Amino acid sequence: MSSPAATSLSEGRATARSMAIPDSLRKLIRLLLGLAIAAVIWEGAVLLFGIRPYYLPRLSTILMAMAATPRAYVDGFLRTLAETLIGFASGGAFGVLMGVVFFRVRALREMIFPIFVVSQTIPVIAFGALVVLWFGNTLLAKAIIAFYLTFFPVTVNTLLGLEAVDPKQVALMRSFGASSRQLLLRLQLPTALPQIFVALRLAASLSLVGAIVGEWFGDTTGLGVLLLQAMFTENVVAIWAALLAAALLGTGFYAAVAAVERRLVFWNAEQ
Amino acid sequence: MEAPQAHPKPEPLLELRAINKTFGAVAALSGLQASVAPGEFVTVVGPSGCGKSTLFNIVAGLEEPDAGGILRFEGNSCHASDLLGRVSFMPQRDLLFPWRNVVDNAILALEVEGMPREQARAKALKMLPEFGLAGFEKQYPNQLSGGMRQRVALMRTFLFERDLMLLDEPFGALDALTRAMMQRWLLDVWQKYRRTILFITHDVDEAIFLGDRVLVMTARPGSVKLEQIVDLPRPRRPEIVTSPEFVRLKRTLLDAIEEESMKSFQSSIAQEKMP
Amino acid sequence: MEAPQAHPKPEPLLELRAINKTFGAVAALSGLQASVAPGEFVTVVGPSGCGKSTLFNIVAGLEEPDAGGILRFEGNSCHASDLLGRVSFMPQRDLLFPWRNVVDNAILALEVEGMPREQARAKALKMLPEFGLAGFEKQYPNQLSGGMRQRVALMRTFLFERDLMLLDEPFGALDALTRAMMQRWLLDVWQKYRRTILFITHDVDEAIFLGDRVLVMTARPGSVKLEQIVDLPRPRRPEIVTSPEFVRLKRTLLDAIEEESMKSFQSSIAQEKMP
Amino acid sequence: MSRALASPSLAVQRGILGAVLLVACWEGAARGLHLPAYVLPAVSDILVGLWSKRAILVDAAGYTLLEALVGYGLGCLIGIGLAVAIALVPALRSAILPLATAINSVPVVGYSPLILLWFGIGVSSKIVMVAMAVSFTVLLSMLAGLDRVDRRAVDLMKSFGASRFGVLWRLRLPTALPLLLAGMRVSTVRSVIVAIVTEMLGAHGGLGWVIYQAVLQIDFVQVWAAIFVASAASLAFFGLIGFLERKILFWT
Amino acid sequence: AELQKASLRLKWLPQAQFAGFYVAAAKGYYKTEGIDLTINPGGPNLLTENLVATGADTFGLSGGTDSVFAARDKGLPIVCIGVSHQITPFIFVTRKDGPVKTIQDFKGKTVTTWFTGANHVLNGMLAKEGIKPDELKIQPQQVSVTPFVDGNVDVVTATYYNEFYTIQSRMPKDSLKTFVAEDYGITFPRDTLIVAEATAKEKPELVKAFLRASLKGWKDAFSDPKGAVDTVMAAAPTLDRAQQEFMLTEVKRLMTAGAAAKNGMFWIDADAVKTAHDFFLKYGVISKPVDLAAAYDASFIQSIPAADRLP
Ligand SMILES: Nc1ncnc2c1ncn2[C@@H]1O[C@H](COP(=O)(O)OP(=O)(O)OP(=O)(O)O)[C@@H](O)[C@H]1O
Ligand SMILES: Nc1ncnc2c1ncn2[C@@H]1O[C@H](COP(=O)(O)OP(=O)(O)OP(=O)(O)O)[C@@H](O)[C@H]1O
Ligand SMILES: Cc1ncc(C[n+]2csc(CCO)c2C)c(N)n1
Ligand SMILES: [Mg+2]
Ligand SMILES: [Mg+2]
Repeated sequence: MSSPAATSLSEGRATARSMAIPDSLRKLIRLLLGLAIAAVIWEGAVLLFGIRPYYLPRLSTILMAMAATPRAYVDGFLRTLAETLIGFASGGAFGVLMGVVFFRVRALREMIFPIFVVSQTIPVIAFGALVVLWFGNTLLAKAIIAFYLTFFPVTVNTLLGLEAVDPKQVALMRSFGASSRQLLLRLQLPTALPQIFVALRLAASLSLVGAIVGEWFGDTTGLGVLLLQAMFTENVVAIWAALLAAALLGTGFYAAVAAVERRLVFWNAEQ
Repeated sequence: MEAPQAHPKPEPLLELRAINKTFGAVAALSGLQASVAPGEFVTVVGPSGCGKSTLFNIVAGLEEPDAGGILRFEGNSCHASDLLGRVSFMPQRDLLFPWRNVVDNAILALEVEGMPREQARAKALKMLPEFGLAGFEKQYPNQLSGGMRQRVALMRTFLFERDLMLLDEPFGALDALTRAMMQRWLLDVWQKYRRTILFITHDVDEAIFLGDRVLVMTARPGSVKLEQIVDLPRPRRPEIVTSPEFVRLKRTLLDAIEEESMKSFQSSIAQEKMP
Repeated sequence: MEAPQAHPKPEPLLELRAINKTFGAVAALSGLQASVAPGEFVTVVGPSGCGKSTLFNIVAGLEEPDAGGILRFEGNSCHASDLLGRVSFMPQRDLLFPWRNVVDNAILALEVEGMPREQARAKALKMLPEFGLAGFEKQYPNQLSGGMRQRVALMRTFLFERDLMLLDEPFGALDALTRAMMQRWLLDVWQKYRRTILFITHDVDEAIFLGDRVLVMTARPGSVKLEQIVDLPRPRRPEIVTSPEFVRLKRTLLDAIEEESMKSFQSSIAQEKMP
Repeated sequence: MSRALASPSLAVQRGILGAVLLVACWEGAARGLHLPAYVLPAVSDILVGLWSKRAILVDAAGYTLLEALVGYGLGCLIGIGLAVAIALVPALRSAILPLATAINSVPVVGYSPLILLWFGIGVSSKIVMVAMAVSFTVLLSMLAGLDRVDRRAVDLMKSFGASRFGVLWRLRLPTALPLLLAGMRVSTVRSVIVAIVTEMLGAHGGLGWVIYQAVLQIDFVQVWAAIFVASAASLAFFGLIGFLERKILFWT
Repeated sequence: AELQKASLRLKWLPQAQFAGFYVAAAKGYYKTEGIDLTINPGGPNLLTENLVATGADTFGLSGGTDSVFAARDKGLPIVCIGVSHQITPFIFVTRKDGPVKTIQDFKGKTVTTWFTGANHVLNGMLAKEGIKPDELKIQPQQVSVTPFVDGNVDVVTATYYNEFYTIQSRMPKDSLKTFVAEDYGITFPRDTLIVAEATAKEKPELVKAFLRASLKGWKDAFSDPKGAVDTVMAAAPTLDRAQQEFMLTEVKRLMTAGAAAKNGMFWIDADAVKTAHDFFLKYGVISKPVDLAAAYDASFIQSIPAADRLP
C-alpha cells in the first residue's frame, strides 16, 4: 500500500464495500476503455502519418490476420501458456528453495551460488541442439528452459529478503525457543515475501520468454513458432500478430501474479 | 501473604558474575554482578543507555557476554545461548509482525511451542479483555495505538509461560490506570504461578511498588551500583506510595540514579570536548 | 517570570471544532473541541488508544478529519494538509532512518528545509551534549538504546523550528533524571522562543509540571473530557510536585483519567461479549 | 554481509572449491563416458581451444561487453527514470506499468527483426535490446523498493514540509536501494546474454557471432570456449555490481 | 505388422520447401511402409547433422553437401542418402539500375550473405573471377532483406524459393539482376537427406522404405501443388499461400534439375559432390579430404526403381 492511500483508505474502503461489484466493474470498464483508446491511437497514427506497413501495420490488419487463422493463435496461446505455467511454478519453487538453502547453509551458498551465476551467463539458444538432445521436442523441454530463466532472480531476491529480516525480531523468535524451521516459516519467509514477489513478477515475464525461445528448437505449435515463422518469412503483420498474442499472454499472467501478491502481501511496509 | 525472601537463597535461579559486554568501542556492561532467587520479583532501573537492555539480551540468550564472565541458570554454569526458549522475554520495541493480526501476534510463542493454532487462539481470545484489547483481535499492528501495540507484545510474553520472565519497560506507553491494572495483573500472575520476574522500568514508583528488590545500574559501562531490598508487605495497596517507608526508599533510589545519570551526561560532555 | 495566559485568547493559534475521525469501523475521535493560544503549553492525557496520536496526526497535517469538522490555524479555516511543514511534529515511534547516523537523522528536517548539510551538522553537533548524545554522532540507530533513539528523534524535532510543536510521548523511554533534564530544556526552549507546544504524556506529574493547561481525553471515541488550567507559578521547581495544589490537581486529573480508562476496559469487555 | 566481509578468503576458497568440483565432474564425464565433442567437450579441450583462439575471443568479448555495458547503463537510467517518474506522478503508474509489462512479456528476441530493421545490424541494435531488457528489471525492482517505504516515515517527512521530491530523495530512494541494486545485479548477467543472443541473429562481431558461426561449423569446442569467455565477463560484471552494492548498502 | 518409430528433422520450419514429406505423411505413405514417422521442424541454431548423429532424430534434411563435408570432417557419423536440390539454390541479387553490372563490380561494394553455406558459393564465384574476398565488403546478412530493398546494400543473397520472392514482391518488376553460381561453373547441391552411420548399416530396409514413401509424397506434391500447399498450411496455418505456391514451383525446379532430370529425385550426383569437395578442400573449409564413399551412400536411392524416382 503506498503512502497517498493513507487518508483515502477509510473512505475508499467504505465506498468499496457499499458497492463492491460496480467497483470491480468500473475497473474493467476503465481497462477496456484504455485498450480502446490505445487501439484508436494506433490505427489513427498509422493512417494519419502514413507509416509504412512494413514498420507498423494497422491494428485492424493485424487483427484480421489473426481472425483469418484463429486456431493457430488459440492453440499456440494455450500451448505456450502451459509451458510458461509449468516453468514458472517449478522455477519459482526451486528459486525460493535455493534461496532458503543458501541462506541457511553458507558454505553451500559460497560454493554453488557462483555456479548459478555462471549458469545464467549461458545463452540457451546456443544450445538448441543440446536441449533437443536431452529433452526432445516435448513440452517438458520448454518448461525446463522457462525454469532455467526464472529460478535465478527468485533465488537472489529470496536470499535478499531473508537477509533483510530485523535481527531483533529473529532474537525474539529465538527467545521463544523457535527452531530454525519455525523461524523460517513464521518470520523470515513472511518478511521476505514482498521481495520474493518482486522476483516472481519478473519471473512471470521471464518464464514466457523461456517458453517462446524453447519453441524455437524445432517445435510445431506455440506462439514462439508463430513468431519465428513470421520473422523468417518477413511477414510483418504476422510478427505483430504473434507479438500481440505474446503480450496478451504475458500481461495476463503478470496481472495474475500481481493479484496473488496483493492478496498475500496485504500488510503495510514497516521496519 | 508473606513477603518472599529478598536475600539471595543458597541456590539462585540466575547468577551473573563479572559480566562484560562491548560493542566495538562502546563498553555496554562491565563487571556486572547479580543474582536472582527463584520466585523473586526484581526491578531494574538506571540511566538511559546504561546497558539494561543489553543485560536482558544476555539473560534471554540472545547475546553472548564477552569471554570471562560467569552465567549460571538453575545452578548450572551455561552459555547465554542455552537459555533460549527457557525465558519469556518482552523486548523494549514491540516487534509485532505486520502480517499477523492481534490474536495471531499474541499466540506466536504458543505456536512456536507447538500448540495447535485454534487452541492457542481460543486461549488468547479469553485474555483480550484483561488487556483492554477486546474487539481488536482482527486488527493488524498498523491499526493499533502505541499503547495497544505494547499490550499485544505483553500478552504474547505472558502466553509464553516460563519460570523466568524478562520485561523491558513493558508499561512505558500506558496511561496511569491501564498501567495500574496491568501491574495488578502481573502481580497476580507472579504470585499464582510463582514465576521469577526481572523488570526494567524508568518509573521509580513502579520499581518499588512491584519489586522485592530494586537493582540500580551505574552509567555506561553498566554494572550494579545498588541492590535495594524493598521490604514492604504484600499485597501492596496503591496508597502505599505515600507511606514514609516508600518515600524513603524512593529518595534513596532517585539519588543513586541521578548521580549516575549525571555521570553519563558529564562523561558525554567531556567526550564531546576532546574528540 | 509571568505565567502565560491560560484562557484562550481572542484569536487562538489553533482551533478544532466538532472533529470526527473514523478508521473503518473504529471511531477514533468524535466531536472533539479544543483551542490552543499562541505561546501556550498544553499537555494531553487520556487512556491508551483514545485517539491522542490520531489528534496529533490531524494537527500535523497528516490525516484529514472526517467531513464536517472545523480546523482553524492562525485564524484561518484550513484543511489539515495545509498544516504540513508548519508544525514540528515528533511521532510516537522514533522513525529514525537506518541509513543515517545520529547527526544526519537529527538534521533531516533542516535538510528538507534546504539548509546546507555542513551547516546543519554543525548546528546539531552543538546540541548533542544537551541531549546526552555526545560521542554518539557517528552511531547508527541500530547501535542505540531505546532512550537514545528517542532523544535523537526529539532533537530532530527541535531543530525543525516552528511555532507549533507536537510531541507524542517524547520522554516515554527516559529515566527520571534524563527526563527531568529534558523537561527543563523543553521549558527553556518554549520560554525563549515563545513556541506553542502540544504534548502527549501518560505521566500525570509531567502533564501538570509542564502544562499551562491539561486536556483530559475521554475513552475512544476521543473528545476532550476536561480542560484543567494549571495555575502554578513559573518557573516551576521540581519540589513543586509535593505542593498541595499540585497534589490536588493530580487527584482531579487522575480521577478523570481513571474514569475514562475504566470505560474503555468496560466497553471492550462489553464488545467482547457480543461480537 | 558482515559475516561475508569477515572471511572473504574462506568464501573465495569455497567458491573455488565449488568450481573445481564442477570442472572435475565435467571433465570426468566427458573423458570417462567418451562423450563426443558435439555432445559435451572436455573442459581441458575447451581451454586449449580457448587459448588457441584467444585473439578472436578477446576481440569478440570486447565487442560484446561494449554493447552490454552501454545498453546496461542506458537501461538502468531508463528504468530508474521511469520509476522515479511514477513515484513523483502516481497517475503515470497505470499508464506506464501495463505498457512496460506488455512490452517486456514478449521475449526481447521477438523484437529482434523489428529492432534489427530499425537500428541496423551494428552495435546500436544490440544496445537497444540490452537497454530494453535491463530497464524493465530495474524499473520493477526500483518500484517495489520505492513502495516498500514505511507510511509513517513518509508522514514524518511530509510534516517537515518535504515535497514529493524531498520524500523521494531522502526517504524512498534509500529505502529502495537494496532492491534496486539487487535488480541491477541480476541485470548484469542478462545484459550480456541479450547482447549475445541478439548478435546471434545478425551482427558484425561479438561473442554471439562467434558462437553462431561455430555452431554452424560444428565446432563445439569453440562454442564452449566463447561461452566460457562470456561467463567470465558476466561474472566480472556481476561481481563489480555486487561489490558496489556492498559498499553502498552499509546499513543493512 | 508393428509400425517402426522414426523421425525426420527438417532444416527449417514447415514450408513448401518440404511439401513432399508432409504429403507423404498425410497420405499415410510412411505407414504403408511400416514407419510411424514424426516430422520435426528445424530452426535457427539447430543443426540437423548434430541431431541425426546423436540419434535424437532418425532422418534429417540437412543443409547441403557443404554441411555434410563439414560434419564428416568434424567426425560426426552421418551418411548422406540423397540430395534434394541438384543445383545451387542461392543467387546473388542486385538492382538492374545499380552500379553492379558484372561480378567484377562486386569489388568495393557491400555484399551481404549468410555465413551458413551461401558464403562458400560467393567465395567460389569470386575465386573463379580472381577476386579476393577482402576486396569487397562482405557482411553477415540478417533475417530481413529490407536493407537491400532500401538501397543500403548493393548485393544481397537470396534463395530462389524464398527471399527472391520477397524481394520481387517489394520492388518494381524487372528491376533486378541476379548472379547464378552455375554461370561461374560452380554447383553446391543442397538440402541433403542424411541418416546416422548406424542406421544405414543396421536398418537399410527402414532407410529404403523411408525413401520410397518420401518419393511418393513428392511426386504427389508436384502433380497436385495446390493440395500439397494445403497439406503444408495445415501444419503452419499462418503462411502466405501465394508464397508457398511459388516456393513449391521453385523447389520442383531445383529438385528435378541437373542429374535428377535423368536419374530421378534425391539422386546423388557423384561428380557434383566431388567438385564441391575439392573446392572446399582447396579453400580450407574442411581440414582434410573426406572419404566420399563413406559420406555419400547412393545405394539406397539406387535400389529404388527408376520409375518411382522420376517426377
Ligand atoms: N548493537 C549495538 N552496537 C553498538 N552499540 C550498541 C549496540 N547495542 C547497544 N549498544 C550500546 O550499548 C549501550 C547500552 O545500550 P542498552 O540498549 O543496553 O541501554 P539501555 O540501558 O537499555 O537504555 P534505555 O533505557 O535507553 O533503553 C548504549 O550505549 C548503546 O549505544
Ligand atoms: N490506521 C488505522 N487504522 C485503523 N484504526 C486505527 C488506525 N490508527 C489508529 N486507529 C485506531 O484509532 C484508535 C486511536 O488510536 P491512537 O493511536 O490515536 O491512540 P492513542 O490515544 O495515541 O493511544 P496510545 O496512548 O496507546 O498511543 C485506536 O483504537 C486505534 O486502534
Ligand atoms: C539465421 C538465418 N540463417 C540462415 C538463413 C538462410 N535461409 C533463408 S531461408 C532458409 C530456410 C529455407 O528456406 C534459410 C536457411 C536465414 N534466413 N537466417
Ligand atoms: Mg533499553
Ligand atoms: Mg499514541
